[in-house]
Amino acid sequence: MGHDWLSLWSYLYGPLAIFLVGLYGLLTQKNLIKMAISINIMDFGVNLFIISLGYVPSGEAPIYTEAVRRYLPSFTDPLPQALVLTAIVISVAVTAFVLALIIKIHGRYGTTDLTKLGEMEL
Amino acid sequence: MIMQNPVLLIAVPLLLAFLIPVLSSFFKGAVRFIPVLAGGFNVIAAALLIPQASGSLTVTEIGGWASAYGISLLFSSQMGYVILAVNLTALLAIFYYTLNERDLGSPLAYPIAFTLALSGVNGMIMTGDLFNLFVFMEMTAIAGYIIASHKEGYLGTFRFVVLSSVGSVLFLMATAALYNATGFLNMTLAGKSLDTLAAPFISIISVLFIMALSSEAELLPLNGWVPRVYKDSSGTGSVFFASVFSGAALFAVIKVMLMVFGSRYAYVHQGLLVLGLVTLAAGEAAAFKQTNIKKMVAFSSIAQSGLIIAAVAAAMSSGVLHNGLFSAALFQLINNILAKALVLLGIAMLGQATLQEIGGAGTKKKWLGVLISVGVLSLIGMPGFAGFWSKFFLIRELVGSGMLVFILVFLLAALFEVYYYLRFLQALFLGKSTAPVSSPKPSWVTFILLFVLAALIILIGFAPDYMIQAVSGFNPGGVL
Amino acid sequence: MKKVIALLLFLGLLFFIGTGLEQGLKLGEHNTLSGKAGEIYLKRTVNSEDPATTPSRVGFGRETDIEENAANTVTSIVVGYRSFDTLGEVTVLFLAATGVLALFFTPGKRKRLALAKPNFILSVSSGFLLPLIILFGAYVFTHGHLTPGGGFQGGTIIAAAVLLLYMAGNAYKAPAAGLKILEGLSGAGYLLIGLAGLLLTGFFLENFLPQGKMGALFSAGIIPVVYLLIGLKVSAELSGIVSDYMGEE
Amino acid sequence: MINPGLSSLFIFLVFLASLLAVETKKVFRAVLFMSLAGVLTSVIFVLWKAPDVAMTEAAIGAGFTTFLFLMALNRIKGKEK
Repeated sequence: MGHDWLSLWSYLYGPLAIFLVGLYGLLTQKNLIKMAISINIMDFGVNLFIISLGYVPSGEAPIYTEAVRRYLPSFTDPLPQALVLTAIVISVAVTAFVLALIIKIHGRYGTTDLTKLGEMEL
Repeated sequence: MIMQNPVLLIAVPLLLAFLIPVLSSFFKGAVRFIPVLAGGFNVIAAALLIPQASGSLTVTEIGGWASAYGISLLFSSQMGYVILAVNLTALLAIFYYTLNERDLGSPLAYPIAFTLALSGVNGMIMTGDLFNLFVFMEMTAIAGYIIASHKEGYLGTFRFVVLSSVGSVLFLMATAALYNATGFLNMTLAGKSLDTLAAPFISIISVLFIMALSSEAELLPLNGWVPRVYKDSSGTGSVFFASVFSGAALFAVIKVMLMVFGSRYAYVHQGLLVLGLVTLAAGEAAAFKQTNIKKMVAFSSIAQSGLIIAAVAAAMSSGVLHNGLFSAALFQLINNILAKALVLLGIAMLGQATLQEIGGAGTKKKWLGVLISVGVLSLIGMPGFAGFWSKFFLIRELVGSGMLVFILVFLLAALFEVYYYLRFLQALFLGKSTAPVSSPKPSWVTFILLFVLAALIILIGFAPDYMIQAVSGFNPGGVL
Repeated sequence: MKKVIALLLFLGLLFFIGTGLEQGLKLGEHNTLSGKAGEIYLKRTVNSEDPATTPSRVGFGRETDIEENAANTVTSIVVGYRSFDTLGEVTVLFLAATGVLALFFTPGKRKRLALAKPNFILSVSSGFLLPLIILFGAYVFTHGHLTPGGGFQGGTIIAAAVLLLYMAGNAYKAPAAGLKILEGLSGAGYLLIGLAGLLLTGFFLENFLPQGKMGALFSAGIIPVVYLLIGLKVSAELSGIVSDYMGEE
Repeated sequence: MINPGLSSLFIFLVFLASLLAVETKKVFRAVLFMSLAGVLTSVIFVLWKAPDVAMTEAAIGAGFTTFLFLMALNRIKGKEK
């Protein structure tokens, strides 16, 4: 399949790169809050990836209105959008929990640095 | 008629969980019994569903939408037994919590987490839709986070959250890519449309799926959270991780591999086989060195997950589903669920953490020592107990299909396992304690819980043919 | 040196996953809806004999008896075709709110975190901003089946109103116990609707109310009702999380 | 027809913002960069004709998440004083 590099970047490699930035952050960062940030960035990348997989160039948003009264083959795919909607809500749920956890860790050990937490040998 | 719908196994615990905050403002004490109610309902409902089911999968549509595009639940008699085992151990663990672990922080958190964990694991086992599996995976995971963090095991929980989040993101990626390439989220239909796709694509998708599920199934790449969380969680919590969550997640892995990849892509299953064997070897080797009992059981649990997955992968890697090997793996899964629950509940009742501290506790609490020994002997495969038969069937089928490397790793791992579990039994009965014994005296009702599990293990040990008959003849085709 | 290795690993993984996926994916101009579940949902022909070839009967403002009559197709998927996922999603949020509550749990009454100095403009303007925000949130979740938006977005907007109250003055404290009860009741309501479907038609979460005309406020059967419940639930949950984060330990 | 250059530019900006969020030393700045990445992501969702998702991402993914992070930072800073 022939693709120019610009659309390959925006539909596949760009979202993947954002996901990998998050993964890289998760592996290299020592601060717990920055690890939570990295998880969120991974989510951004994957959400972009999923929406790009449902995107049809020159497509319409999948909502019937006064202007678009009947089914057109040029709608964008609504299913990935529904999936991402669910994924975003789940990711905010996890974020709320993990940040509360970090606050508790800080309250107990007085630090959010992973190396220091490791040195304490808990 | 309505009782025959498997969706009730998910819906009733959900309803009860939502009612917990409402109830708690009227009757504070009643809240603790809601999980018992949910678990009891599930066990009865699962037991009623099994006689109706056969080896072929039946489809229950949700919302009345045709199962090709809507969400559907799958059910077969084999799944029924796994569900029964999982829900039964969950119910016994919840009973244990109700009796012995009353005052752990917020009064709402544990009941809600247990009740929703029940819906989550049943959903994970039964759902036939990939994205729905993701949702139930997350539900189980977050229930797991609450259970893991409850006794202030914050760091272990943090590790668990991070690894599970990576897993869930990978799962989403794989699901979306599979949908884009095939047009379906239904596992069977997506699997049927795979044939036209290039091999690199299929391998990447399969790697993503396996990695994604590996966090909760306690398989290798993402299982770093396991020992820490086991060590820090309460007795009930550790049973939930070892038996309930890992049992359901292992079945979910099996289901995805079977329904999506079938037995057509030998390279996918061979990869899974290697992963399973490596997990088995690494888990046993790590368990060998542990002196903390719960950590030892945690690594042993990892190793068992590896063994089960390796056996399933071996059953699928030859091009057709090897029925004997597959049912032996399911048998092993059920045995592992029951025996791990018994051992962990027993350890929780002993109340000591390390092999030194435990010394001789089995001679002081004779009944408890005997009950724990039943679980341990079943785990190491002592003849006469349930665990012996599943391992025996496994070895017989492996020899029959000539998988030498597998047999070698399996036997070596079994040797390790026998060694460290016997060391544990030795400490339990013959050792001398260095720490003063100060564990609470459990009520006789608690003994009944352990006794039920031990009786099941011994019963299965007497009638292994019944059990292997019950889980054999799985027919993944015939859906749609 | 460490950075170089990380960079190489990064590029290697990007190349590895990217080229592997590229061989199977249909991207950009090559992406079509034909044959995909998304197309069937858009055509609303899931329960037809042959979903892929049956022509669509959708007509905005006209047709009444097609299978899922929400004008916003994403909504008809989220609370119609794949409502079971959404039930799970709502449960996940409920669990997370419970988890946050459990982590910040302290026996007895909790005080709230005092802010340094409440903004004067904020505390004055919150009086008339508040009803507007709540009205807007309610609009978003009651019109979720017609326009972009729905229970999750509307619920978040209402939670933003609670946050505004917290910011506006140090006296405000959200009624945490009441929020938890509202959460439970709206969740139970969603489930009872699902169980009602099971009793009436034999399918859990079946859309058993009349569909109405596409584009009308009262259309799409149970979808607006469910989205209303989700809106209440999400607003209660997120407000609960806000009040937990604002609570003093 | 949307110019593919526009969405690829925005994706590059999200990439840049996430890289900065991961690499920057100060946690507070990292939160702001993450929030920026979230807002830009929701712009891309608008470009890709997914208004529902864009709204959710803006309200929940960028808005509410940022609030959670700032509150967490606030509480941790408050303890350290």
